[in-house]
Amino acid sequence: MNYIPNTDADRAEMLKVVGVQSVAELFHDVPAAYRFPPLTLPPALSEPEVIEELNALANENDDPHHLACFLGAGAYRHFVPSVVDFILQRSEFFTAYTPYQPEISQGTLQAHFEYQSMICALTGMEASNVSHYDGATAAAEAVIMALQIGRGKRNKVILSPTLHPQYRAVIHTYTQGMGLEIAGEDLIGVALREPEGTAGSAALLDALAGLLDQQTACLIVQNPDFLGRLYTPAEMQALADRVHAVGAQFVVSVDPISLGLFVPPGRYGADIVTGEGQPMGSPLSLGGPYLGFFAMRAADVRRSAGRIVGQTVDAEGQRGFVLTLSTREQHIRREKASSNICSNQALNALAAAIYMAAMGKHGLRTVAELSYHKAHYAADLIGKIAGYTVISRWPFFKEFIVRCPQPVALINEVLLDRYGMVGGYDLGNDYPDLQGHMLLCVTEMNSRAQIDLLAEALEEITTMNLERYEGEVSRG
Amino acid sequence: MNYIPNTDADRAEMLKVVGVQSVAELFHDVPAAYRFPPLTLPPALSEPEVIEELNALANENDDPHHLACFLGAGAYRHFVPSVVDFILQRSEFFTAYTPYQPEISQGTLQAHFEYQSMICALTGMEASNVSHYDGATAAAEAVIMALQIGRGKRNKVILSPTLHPQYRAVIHTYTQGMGLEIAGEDLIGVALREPEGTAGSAALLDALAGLLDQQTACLIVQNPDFLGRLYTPAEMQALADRVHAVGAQFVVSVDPISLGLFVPPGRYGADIVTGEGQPMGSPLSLGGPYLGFFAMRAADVRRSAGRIVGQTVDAEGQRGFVLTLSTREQHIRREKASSNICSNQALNALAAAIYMAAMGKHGLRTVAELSYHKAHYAADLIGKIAGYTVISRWPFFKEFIVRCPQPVALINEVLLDRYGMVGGYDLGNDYPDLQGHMLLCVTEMNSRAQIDLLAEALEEITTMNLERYEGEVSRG
Amino acid sequence: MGEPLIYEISRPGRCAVSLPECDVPPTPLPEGCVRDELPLPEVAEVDLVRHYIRLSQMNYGVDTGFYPLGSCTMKYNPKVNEAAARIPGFATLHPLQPEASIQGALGLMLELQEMLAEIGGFAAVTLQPAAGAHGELTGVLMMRKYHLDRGAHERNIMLVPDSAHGTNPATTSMSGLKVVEVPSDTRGNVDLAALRALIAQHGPKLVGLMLTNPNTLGLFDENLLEIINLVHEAGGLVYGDGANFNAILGIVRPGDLGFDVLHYNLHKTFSTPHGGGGPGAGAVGVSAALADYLPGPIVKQSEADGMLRWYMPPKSIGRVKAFFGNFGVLVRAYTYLRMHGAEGLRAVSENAVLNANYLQARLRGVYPIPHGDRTCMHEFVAQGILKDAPGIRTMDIAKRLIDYGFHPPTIYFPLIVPEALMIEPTETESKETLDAFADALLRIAEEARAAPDLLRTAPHRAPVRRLDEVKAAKELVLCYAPACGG
Amino acid sequence: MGEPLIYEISRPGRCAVSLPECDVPPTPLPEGCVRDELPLPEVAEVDLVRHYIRLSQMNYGVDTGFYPLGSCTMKYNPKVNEAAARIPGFATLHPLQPEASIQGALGLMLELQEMLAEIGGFAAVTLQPAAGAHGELTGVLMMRKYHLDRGAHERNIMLVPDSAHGTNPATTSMSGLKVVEVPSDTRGNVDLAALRALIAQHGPKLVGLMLTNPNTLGLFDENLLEIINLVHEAGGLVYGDGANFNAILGIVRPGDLGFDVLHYNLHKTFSTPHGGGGPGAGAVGVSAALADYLPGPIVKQSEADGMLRWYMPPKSIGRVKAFFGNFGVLVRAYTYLRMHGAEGLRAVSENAVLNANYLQARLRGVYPIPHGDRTCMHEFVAQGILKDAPGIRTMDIAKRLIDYGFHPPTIYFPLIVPEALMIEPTETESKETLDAFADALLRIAEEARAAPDLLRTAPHRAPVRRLDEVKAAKELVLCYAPACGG
Ligand SMILES: Cc1ncc(COP(=O)(O)O)c(C=O)c1O
Ligand SMILES: Cc1ncc(COP(=O)(O)O)c(C=O)c1O
Repeated sequence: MNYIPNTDADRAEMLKVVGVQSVAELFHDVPAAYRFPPLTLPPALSEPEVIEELNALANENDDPHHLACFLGAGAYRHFVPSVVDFILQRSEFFTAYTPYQPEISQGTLQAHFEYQSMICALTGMEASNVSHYDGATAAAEAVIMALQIGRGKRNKVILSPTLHPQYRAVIHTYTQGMGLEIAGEDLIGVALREPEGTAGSAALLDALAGLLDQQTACLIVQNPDFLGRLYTPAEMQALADRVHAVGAQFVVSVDPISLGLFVPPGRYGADIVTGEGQPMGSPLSLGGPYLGFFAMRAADVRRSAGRIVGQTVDAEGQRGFVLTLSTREQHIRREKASSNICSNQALNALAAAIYMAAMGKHGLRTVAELSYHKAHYAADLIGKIAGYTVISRWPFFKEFIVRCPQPVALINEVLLDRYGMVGGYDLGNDYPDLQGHMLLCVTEMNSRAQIDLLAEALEEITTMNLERYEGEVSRG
Repeated sequence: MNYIPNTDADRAEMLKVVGVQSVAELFHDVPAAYRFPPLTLPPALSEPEVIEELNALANENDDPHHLACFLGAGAYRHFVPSVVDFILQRSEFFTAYTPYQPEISQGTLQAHFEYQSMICALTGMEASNVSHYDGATAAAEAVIMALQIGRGKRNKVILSPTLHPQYRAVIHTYTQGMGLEIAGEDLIGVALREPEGTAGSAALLDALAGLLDQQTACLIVQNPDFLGRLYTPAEMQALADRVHAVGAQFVVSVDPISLGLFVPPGRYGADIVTGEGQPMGSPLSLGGPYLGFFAMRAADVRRSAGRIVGQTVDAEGQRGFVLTLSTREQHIRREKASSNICSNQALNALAAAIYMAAMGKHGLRTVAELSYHKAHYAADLIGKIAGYTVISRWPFFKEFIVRCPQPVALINEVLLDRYGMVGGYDLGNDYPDLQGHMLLCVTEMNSRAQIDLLAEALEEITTMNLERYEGEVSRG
Repeated sequence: MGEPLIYEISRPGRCAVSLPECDVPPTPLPEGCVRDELPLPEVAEVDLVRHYIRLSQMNYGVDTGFYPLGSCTMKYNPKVNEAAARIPGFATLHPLQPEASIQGALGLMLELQEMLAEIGGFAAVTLQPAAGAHGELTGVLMMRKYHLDRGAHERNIMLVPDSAHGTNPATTSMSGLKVVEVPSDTRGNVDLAALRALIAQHGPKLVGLMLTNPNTLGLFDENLLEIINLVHEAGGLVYGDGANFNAILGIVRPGDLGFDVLHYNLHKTFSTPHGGGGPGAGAVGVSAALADYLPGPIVKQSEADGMLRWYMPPKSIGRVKAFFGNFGVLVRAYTYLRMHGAEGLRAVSENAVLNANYLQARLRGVYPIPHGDRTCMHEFVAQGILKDAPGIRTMDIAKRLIDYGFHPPTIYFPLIVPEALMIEPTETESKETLDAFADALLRIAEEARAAPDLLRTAPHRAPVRRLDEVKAAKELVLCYAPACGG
Repeated sequence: MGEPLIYEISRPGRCAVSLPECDVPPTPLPEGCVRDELPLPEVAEVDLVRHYIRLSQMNYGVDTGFYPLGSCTMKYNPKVNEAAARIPGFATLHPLQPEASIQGALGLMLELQEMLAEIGGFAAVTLQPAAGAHGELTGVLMMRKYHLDRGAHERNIMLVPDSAHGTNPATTSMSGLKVVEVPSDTRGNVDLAALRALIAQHGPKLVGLMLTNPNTLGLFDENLLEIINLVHEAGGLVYGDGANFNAILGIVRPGDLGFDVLHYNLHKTFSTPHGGGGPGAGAVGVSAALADYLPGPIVKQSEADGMLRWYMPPKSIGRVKAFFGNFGVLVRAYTYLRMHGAEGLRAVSENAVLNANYLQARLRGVYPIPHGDRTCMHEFVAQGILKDAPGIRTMDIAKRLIDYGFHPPTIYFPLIVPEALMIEPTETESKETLDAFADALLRIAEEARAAPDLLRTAPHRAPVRRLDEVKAAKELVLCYAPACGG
């Protein structure tokens, strides 16, 4: 199959107009020695065949659509109302590109203006761009913006060790040519040494603040953090004040669903708020396409990256929307641009807009509350099982840590194989001190029955003979 | 969940304007003794819960999406290009109703005009309506139209015994109040007594013609018939001539996919051509919604039932389309209408239009040829297995009959359970003489590998101990 | 501006699909059977898609805006229902698969049968009919057979009020029965005196009465119990046209009132989309006395082994359709019902009725409303007859509404109201939408006086201008000529 | 006419979704943490859907019509790709699931990596970058690290032709390197003499050259092998911007020509939809020398047990993104590639190039085409400079094209061509469409002389009139005020 309408007859007529004998002639500029290489590709399939092949591949996966899922760690299974994908499938939206021609792109533009507005509402900030590639690159772009706000004179960046490990990795990648000092990540021990987080003392935040100095461009924390801990607005405001005292930017990476319930970073001193917008209407889809959202102070907009939609009027004075402040961007400013970003995650931003509008203030609060209550119910239940300890004795939203009596990978293998469940995240992957610790995530998509079954399963596993699985896991 | 936007505050304002105190007051005309009955219904579910419940129900089914399927008998698994459902999901199409207001319904109207045109092209007829409920009711409406063409003076209807048994049943149901004589169905013996159909002699058609008389309003045959037999244009024309000789209508019910390859009824004397349009773009969906298509001579249009779209111009002389000849219909003519049909299968007609346009002349021919070759390959292969006899020694399209060494239901049970296959149709359900005969259907959706596996399975079954299954089948 | 016909963009050799190569040895094609022409269009996928996208843009649906088409219950169609019907475990089932392999689908149908029976107050339900009119045919044939089985061969008359939908008399004729029309009274009810007289005249020949309630004037008959009683006393049965069920969900159960048989329009009341004219589904509920006459198969649970099975009622009128009903539509209706529950359904009708009364109140005084003094149910019938605008007709008002971005109401029906504008807002419309619509109608009434030509030449903001329906019927063009041998 | 903002149709208490009741005992909420305001809109599902349907109707996509946006390869997006990405077995996979539970998805990624490597002539491919610019960053960081690993700490200069897309210089800066611009010659090639001089000047400090080929003028550089050779001889690496790969599928493999690293824009060449600005996918291919520097994880098959596993290359520059790439986009690209095969891909480029040359031929003589004497590749750059129409600019011509039902080309890029109109028809457009577009442009050229105001005030047939971009940038309104505390 190909999607070329023209027939041999059409091509013959066209060649005549072009004034050449054959299509091959059009490629005379291509070095002859390399022209028309044979490609070794699998033979072309027809549509029914490709669908069959794809279904066969899909069937080789165990998908959370059919399984209970307690895995989060930066990608979340929240409910996506049917309207979201229904609207995304409108050709006029998904087959358009960047709205360079605003007169025939008001659909995209207005939807994105509304997206910006709702992101502001959610984060408590004054401005938002349309998107970054994901939560990780949004965090990296926040660092770069902070460096620019610091006019290149500040070259120290403080990262909380409980910022998502992959986000930290991406920040390192992005900034490797910039000659920065990146501090803070070794403070993980402090984070883990505070068993009494409930008391409201956050030793980690204190320790991070201790790293601040006049060289510091920014400090990034995640709230709730990667370990699930929720810092109170008071704790965060205290940190913000210390960040601002040295003239640095306070960047907060946040789970947008948590903002249905909790005080947003805009209310506790954040200068930049970023995060992963996937839970708002994008499918899990093995990690992408996701949505990096990015909110900021109005004063900083001209130093930011990415597309921004602004309101204006047309020649008849009617309200309309356009891309604005393009002079920040690569196509105008080239090597002086605030970023190289061009294509972004516009359709995921549309999904998030539809999601936020569909949920509205009450729906999003309900989603957040359901997640909160169910996660706490699960933590209670699992905490009572002999052999398991819930070490999250701090306020948390929907994720908590369980110390397990067996390797996490092994438990997950059994959960999948015998109970049809996707277990939690193995924190030992990122934090050597947390070997044997599982980060469990519970959302409104987990019924009480599922949670009860998880608890039962975890209990049964302690008495099982797991030899059969051990081999597989060590090979894995 | 409900889909009511108004809030209590809205309702309060509205009640004031209406001039009543409460919504309950609006129902004072309802007899008080019966007003507001408690309904015992399952509790309301939210959207995520209902999706979970539906998935659970769907998972209790064994669907041909995941299985090889050799079942046809009036509902066919042909390929549906992705574009079909993509277009059907356009809100403007599927949330509209009958295009009573043509100025804002040109989409539906033009698409249906094109549908009519393509149905004419396919069947070789001059006119088409927009749809009937399905192939069975279209056949019944053909009988009623024939009666009307006969001005109520002809009251005999001849049905081929190899017209789909359910179509014959529906004709009986529809006409039970009309005092008709329905003849022909007992001729099944003749159909089965002709082993050498390849010679081109069709004793059944002869026998049916023998029933014709001046009382006959119409004669209906199916081609290819329910047993899969394909009658040649010459045979059919001969029959048509004899039907016309007594002034009756010749009605042909036809598989539209077969018309990608074979001479259409319009070329061999049919007066009315009907059939089941499901294979053209509608999913199997357990039997509905399907599409009764209905084509006829231009001269008979005013006696036909159902919606018809006609071309016209607007006030500026531009081409446009409207529903026309409504004076035949129930909303104008009431008890004198040609039928009571109102809502029909308009969206399925749209699906068929998209399907026909997507396939085009070459695509439809390819689908038909693939089905033909694969079915014949399968018949060859199965005919060679000891214990099985292919009794279709006549020309056939995609369905053929196999005499089996075991009860068909038993074989099907084993095919499903051990081989993950949906077997053929048990002709013993409808024709006592055909106990132990299976009608197998092969289309372009069956790969050679599937066919080979079917043949292997059938062979293995002859040597299997089937006791375990016998119990289940007899209970079934 | 106009979109060309698909044939007009056809070019030889193009095709929008790809198909597998033949992987089996070919068999010679039967001689004399193969066609040598097939005048279908030839287009590439991109042109196909653009063609239909553009056509769709020339259409107005419920998702476009307010669609107060009276009697059609154009409520919002929830999108989860669309997702539901497309679950492969439903959408790809073959109707003739063994029962054991479709227990989930049968379970859904059984529960839908039971929910509908409960909502209507009936003993049994069939899901087979494909639309309301198809349900009517089913019901009337059952009534006929019921009498025949009791030896009452003389019963061949059906009483049908003059306000009835056209399908009622048409169904009656199609069933081989005779229609006798019953007039309406000044309050929009069935004229009781006339009914008594007709029953006195036709009593022993009566099959029964076909009654729409609320009726097509949007009114709940004030003498309903008496009417039903009169028919029953004469040995007749009462058929309920349930097209207007959206007014009475959880408000009253027709079975409780004495209706013997009733069809539900699932595509109206239970919000399965109208599809540009269909498909719908016209389930039929019946009292215990008629249950054995239902067309089949319907779903029953086996008492022996708990399996769900197809079941043919013993005195069935037969099948009315191949297979079992418009299953894809049933999945949507099931989804809708499961999301509502008893309270949700009552809220639907309460709000549908409140919305209609609110609109009626807002238009009263400007547009004549023959029974505007009464509380209406889910809809009401106004008239396009305006003071000081003698040349203006309902048609003009309807077309002008298009310019304001609304779909016009049903017009010129019911036939008993001259210049009828039959307005059904449904419960899924907000007060703001109703207000905007009322404001438009009031403004149009002013325009009718001040600038009548604006109405007469409307619509001005539609993809085409007013279309010539007379020409269409006179100079029949039903097919692109080259496609039908022209 | 205009659609209100979603906030403007909000009413307190409405909601478009339903959620389950809480089925567990509640836990007290943490003190001092709960927000007391959340200014999100409140709308019902019907109003939500209508809002977005109406917004969509104000948009123009490839499915609406011809979209010759140069450099963006707006080809038709096959609908099967959309179905593919939505298969639950792909769409619902969690990225952190155990590898054993996602073997099908890993298999798809592995095969896509291999197909892309084959098409580009590279040793290895990463699928992680989310877009073309992201792929550039990936590639340039790899080039940088490659030199560093060899101890060449002084290498910090990247040569970038003046015709390059803005992302190339922007990426270079972002990577901590310095841009040195290379001019183009009169035939639209890289100016060889200038290149030689720059290399002579910066040789030891050279990281390499970023080259788009075919370049943004739509031309295949006539000295390509020599250019690559010059850079290599100076110890530099050559980066290929593969955004224009649609011209060379099966025509030539950049890896064969000596490119060391190249990004593919899957959303252009392999037809994943552009989504109103994204998501895309910017896979990167590299020669064997750079393979160990790829960002990871990428997919590898374990030699031990045949299992597919995530693999981090030993000298990796690190992750460029969380997880593994825009998987949903990769599924679409995979589907597209599997349906084409080698022959199909070559046909894509042949037709893309033929279509561009045909359009160029049709416009030649009326619109100046700076390199119109050359054979172009998949696109060409004309100028909106018309004889006898001095007041008319490219902007006016673009806006007037809207009135003819077309999406305008890319305008004012590349920067080296004044009043540029960069036209890329792609292979999925028919001759008729190209003719209609050429006819429109020719007619507009006449209008420019005869009725210039028609152009200057265009568009006339769009949902809005020409928009004031200056006002937007001056009086910044980026948010509905009440939503951001205003
Ligand atoms: C009152 C009434 N009865 C019957 C019908 C017929 O229903 P259907 O169109 O589903 O056949 C309608 C449909 O408009 C109706 O409004
Ligand atoms: C030549 C060229 N290079 C790079 C890019 C950047 O690609 P993306 O938008 O995917 O980041 C583009 C996109 O328009 C382009 O045309």
